[in-house]
Amino acid sequence: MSGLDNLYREVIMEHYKNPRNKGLIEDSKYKLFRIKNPSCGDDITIQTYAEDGIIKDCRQMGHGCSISMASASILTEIMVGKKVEEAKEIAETYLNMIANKEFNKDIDLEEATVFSGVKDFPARIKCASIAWVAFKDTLE
Amino acid sequence: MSGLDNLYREVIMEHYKNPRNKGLIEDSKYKLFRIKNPSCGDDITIQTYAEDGIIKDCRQMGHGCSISMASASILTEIMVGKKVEEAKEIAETYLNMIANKEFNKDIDLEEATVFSGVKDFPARIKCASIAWVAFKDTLE
Amino acid sequence: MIKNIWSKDFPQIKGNNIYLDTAATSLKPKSVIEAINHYYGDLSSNIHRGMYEAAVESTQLYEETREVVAKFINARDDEVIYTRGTTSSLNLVAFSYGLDNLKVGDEIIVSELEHHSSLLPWQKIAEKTGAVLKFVALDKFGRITVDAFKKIISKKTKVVALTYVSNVMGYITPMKEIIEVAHKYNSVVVVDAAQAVQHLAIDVVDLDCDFLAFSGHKMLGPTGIGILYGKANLLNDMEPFEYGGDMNEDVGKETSTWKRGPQKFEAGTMPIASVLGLKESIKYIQKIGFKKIHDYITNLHRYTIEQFKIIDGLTLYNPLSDTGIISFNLENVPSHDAITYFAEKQIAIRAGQHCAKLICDWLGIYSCLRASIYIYNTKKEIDIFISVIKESIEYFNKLGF
Amino acid sequence: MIKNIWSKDFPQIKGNNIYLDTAATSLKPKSVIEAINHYYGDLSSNIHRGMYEAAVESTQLYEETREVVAKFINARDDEVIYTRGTTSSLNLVAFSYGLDNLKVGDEIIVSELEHHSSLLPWQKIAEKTGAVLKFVALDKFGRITVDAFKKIISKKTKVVALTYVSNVMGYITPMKEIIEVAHKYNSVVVVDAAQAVQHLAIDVVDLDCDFLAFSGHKMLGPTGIGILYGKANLLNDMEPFEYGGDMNEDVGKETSTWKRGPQKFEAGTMPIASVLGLKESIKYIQKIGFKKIHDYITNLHRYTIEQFKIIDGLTLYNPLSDTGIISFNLENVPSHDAITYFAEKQIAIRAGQHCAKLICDWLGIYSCLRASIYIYNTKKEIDIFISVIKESIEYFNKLGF
Ligand SMILES: Cc1ncc(COP(=O)(O)O)c(C=O)c1O
Ligand SMILES: Cc1ncc(COP(=O)(O)O)c(C=O)c1O
Repeated sequence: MSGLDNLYREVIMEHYKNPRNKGLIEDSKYKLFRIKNPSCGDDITIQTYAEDGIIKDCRQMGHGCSISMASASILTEIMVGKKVEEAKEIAETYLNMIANKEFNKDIDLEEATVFSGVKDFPARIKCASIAWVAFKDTLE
Repeated sequence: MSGLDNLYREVIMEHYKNPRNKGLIEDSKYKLFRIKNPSCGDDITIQTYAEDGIIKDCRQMGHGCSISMASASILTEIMVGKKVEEAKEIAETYLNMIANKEFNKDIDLEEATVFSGVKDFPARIKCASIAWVAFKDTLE
Repeated sequence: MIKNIWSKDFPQIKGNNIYLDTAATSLKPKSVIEAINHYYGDLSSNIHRGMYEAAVESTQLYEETREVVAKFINARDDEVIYTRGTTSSLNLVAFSYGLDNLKVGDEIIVSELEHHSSLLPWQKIAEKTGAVLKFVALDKFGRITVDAFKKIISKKTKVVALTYVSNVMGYITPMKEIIEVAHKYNSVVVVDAAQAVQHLAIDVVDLDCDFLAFSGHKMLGPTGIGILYGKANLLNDMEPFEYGGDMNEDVGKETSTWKRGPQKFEAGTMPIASVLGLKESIKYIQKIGFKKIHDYITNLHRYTIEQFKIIDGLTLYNPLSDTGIISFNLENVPSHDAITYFAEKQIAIRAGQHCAKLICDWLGIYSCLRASIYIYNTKKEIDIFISVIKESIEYFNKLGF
Repeated sequence: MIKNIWSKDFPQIKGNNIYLDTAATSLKPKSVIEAINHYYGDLSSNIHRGMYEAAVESTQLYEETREVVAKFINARDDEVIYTRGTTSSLNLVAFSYGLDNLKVGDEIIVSELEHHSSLLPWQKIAEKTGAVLKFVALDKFGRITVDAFKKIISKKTKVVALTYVSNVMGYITPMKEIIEVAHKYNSVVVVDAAQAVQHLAIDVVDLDCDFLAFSGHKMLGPTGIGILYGKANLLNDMEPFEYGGDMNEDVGKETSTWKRGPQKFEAGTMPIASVLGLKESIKYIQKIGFKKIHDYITNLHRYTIEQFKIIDGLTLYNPLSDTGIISFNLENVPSHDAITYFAEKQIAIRAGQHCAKLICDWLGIYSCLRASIYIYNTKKEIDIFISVIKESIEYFNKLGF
């Protein structure tokens, strides 16, 4: 069952159990986007505060499976301090990687590379993408 | 092609070309029932005037294929003078015969027996029954 | 895998796969697949309007199926409507009967056990008409009871829409008694039988329901075909739900008239191949008989539950399930994490809200795992299932869940 | 029977049967039947919510089909909705878009060429909203022309619902030009492509239509599946047509929210097997290519018509047909008498009003015979067909018709 072990990496479990940047902030300078996946019950909200083209803060809130929760947590850590354009590119690359599509290997996904195992579990791609799709929407 | 010849008996063609009792009568003692078969364009109206349990007159009107027209014409000839109960029984028997169901062989269908060939053409059963079904409805 | 006398008829069962997802869709016996192949491979003809041999045979099989369905539920032929599935059947009732017969202040009784397909059409009709949705209170096990039903019904109740068997809890609703009460209040009762029709003999005359809906694909039949039963007098007064070819009697530029009976509701080309397949699925079920089906599933279900009860780290939500439906969670493991383990072990069960969010809310959970047992499952399969559950608990424990 | 390079792929063609009824429903190539068999025999699993292998494969094939359909008509994936068939697609547009966007005095343009499925939904919507149906005048051959269309369109026109190819006359409507005009008046255009999609390449971007509907079963695909294309911005603003499982985003006791895109309109279990079959039918058509299809049918059609013209005792209604559709009558022989002769000779053609009564009224006939040619028909078959027509005329003459 090496596939499963490859999915449930230690880093993922660590973020699942100790989620970063959890909890929303009531402040209109934050842009918020919420996505629900009614078939599995996942429900994730991402909040982003960007200024002068730089992401100053990123928050997350919700519930769901370990993959969706950990991917939200890791997302928020990676994105803070990035340029908006750079952040979009990273998100795009990440989403391609987990969907087993072609992706730009020159983009550094940092800790999010731990989700590379998702591509072998087509039914879990949605779990790993939901936070990142919501994040992209906060930048629109 | 003996089946076809058995369907298109001379008597049927004779009635098709010289329909009996054709044309409706404006008189409230006549009961009227109209049936349309939208898929083939058949449209038949039957009018019956019964008194004291006896059918005094029976009229028909409409357009359609030779089988439906002839069966309407023959119907009107047979039914005049019959007791209502008897007429119902004849109609029932006729409808069973053409539909290839069991039917009471003791009932005299008179000239309507020429439609016995219809049972070999399932798609034409409707053509041969439409006038007779309308007739039954005029007796309700 | 050791097969039972039925599973050999199901070509989908092969290798080490264990199928415990019948509540989502059932497997199909060979006879159903052959009927579909006969239509596509030999006939492939439209119905009702052709006179050549293939058209005549297709039409005959199509209408014979209606008789078979009618006998199956003890209805009349002219009370059986073909639809796309349970969901379409229930929408037809809501948007034809419901929209025209409900008004501000009327009440519609539903329950938190409803599948979304039995809830949402009525939620919309309530919004459109000003009628009010009322939820019958569930007992502590999550069941609909006659007592609770008597408490909620009132003179304002015009429609009762309830599930006969819950697709999450597996309970059989005491439908006959509920219908008796509902009729005293002149309310019309719509039965969602999607999970009932494969488990228990349904007699619509005895039950006296006004409408009843089910799907072919959950009862060993094809996808894309469902049934709506409706009492003839109700159907006669109802407006069509869809308009088009074959359902009309006369068409004019400004106005048109409709056929009577089920044909009024069957607009355009119907799913002919699926209709023909449905006939065989019903015949297959009838050949076995509901007593055998019920006994077999009850035994296997009891056997499974006994073992569930002694597994540590597992929450079972419906120990009293009346059918083969078992809902549970591994403790502290989100169902979508758990399900991946079972999938890797080639065990087909399902995770999520099962299109029944309100019962998840009622249970206080976001989602759960569901296994569902049918006649082609075996004791051996259950043994493997149980041991995989145990393994999985250990696996996720070790990961730190 | 001598086959052509395509007919060998169609197992329904055997013995002396001649199939000239494609306009009612087409035959199916082996690859379509195999795809359906693969689903029923190997997968038999519900989609979207399963994680085991068969469920994952079913879901993938289901969504791949959407991409294939989208490419086929040059649409985006999120503009392709699965339905039960053309009839359902057109009802969806009428009862979702039409009902919410039309009001008293608005105008809906249709034609007497419409199939009942493209006419009756709008007739009902007119009745419900107080909008008015307007009929574009047909030219002397029974065709819709841009000129006539320009005469009838007005600022009141809100919806134009027209057939792309008439199922009785076989004419191709100049749809692109009509849509251009309609858009100048801010009218939405709904195209009934049920008889077009198997005959000509459709590019919804180039055409710029707002909605477009077709059925699988008339384009070498399965029964029970149809497509509705709709522009994304229109679909986004529309209410669902049916409510139930899988089309909702969040469900509460009182209110719920819907998914975006095509999923909003796909309630409950869809006709999965038929969806999977549809993919293969499109691939089959694409492999041949529309140029070849068009040339082959045009040749065979011309060949047929040349002979029709020199037969005494036959009335041809559409010598200018743009497709393989030929409508005619034997003089003085009601079509239902004539058809029986052809059926006896194993020739599959159709008699009746073809769900298009208004064009029969326009032609001044109660009904007619229709033969329709497709790629699997051959010159040899046409020769037999022609000689049977001649025989039949003699036969009915002798009977005294
Ligand atoms: C032009 C046209 N429109 C609509 C339809 C309806 O299609 P379906 O019966 O597949 O819903 C048909 C076929 O009967 C047709 O020929
Ligand atoms: C209880 C119940 N009702 C309704 C449905 C809807 O059936 P379908 O998806 O076949 O329309 C289902 C199945 O999903 C069900 O389990």
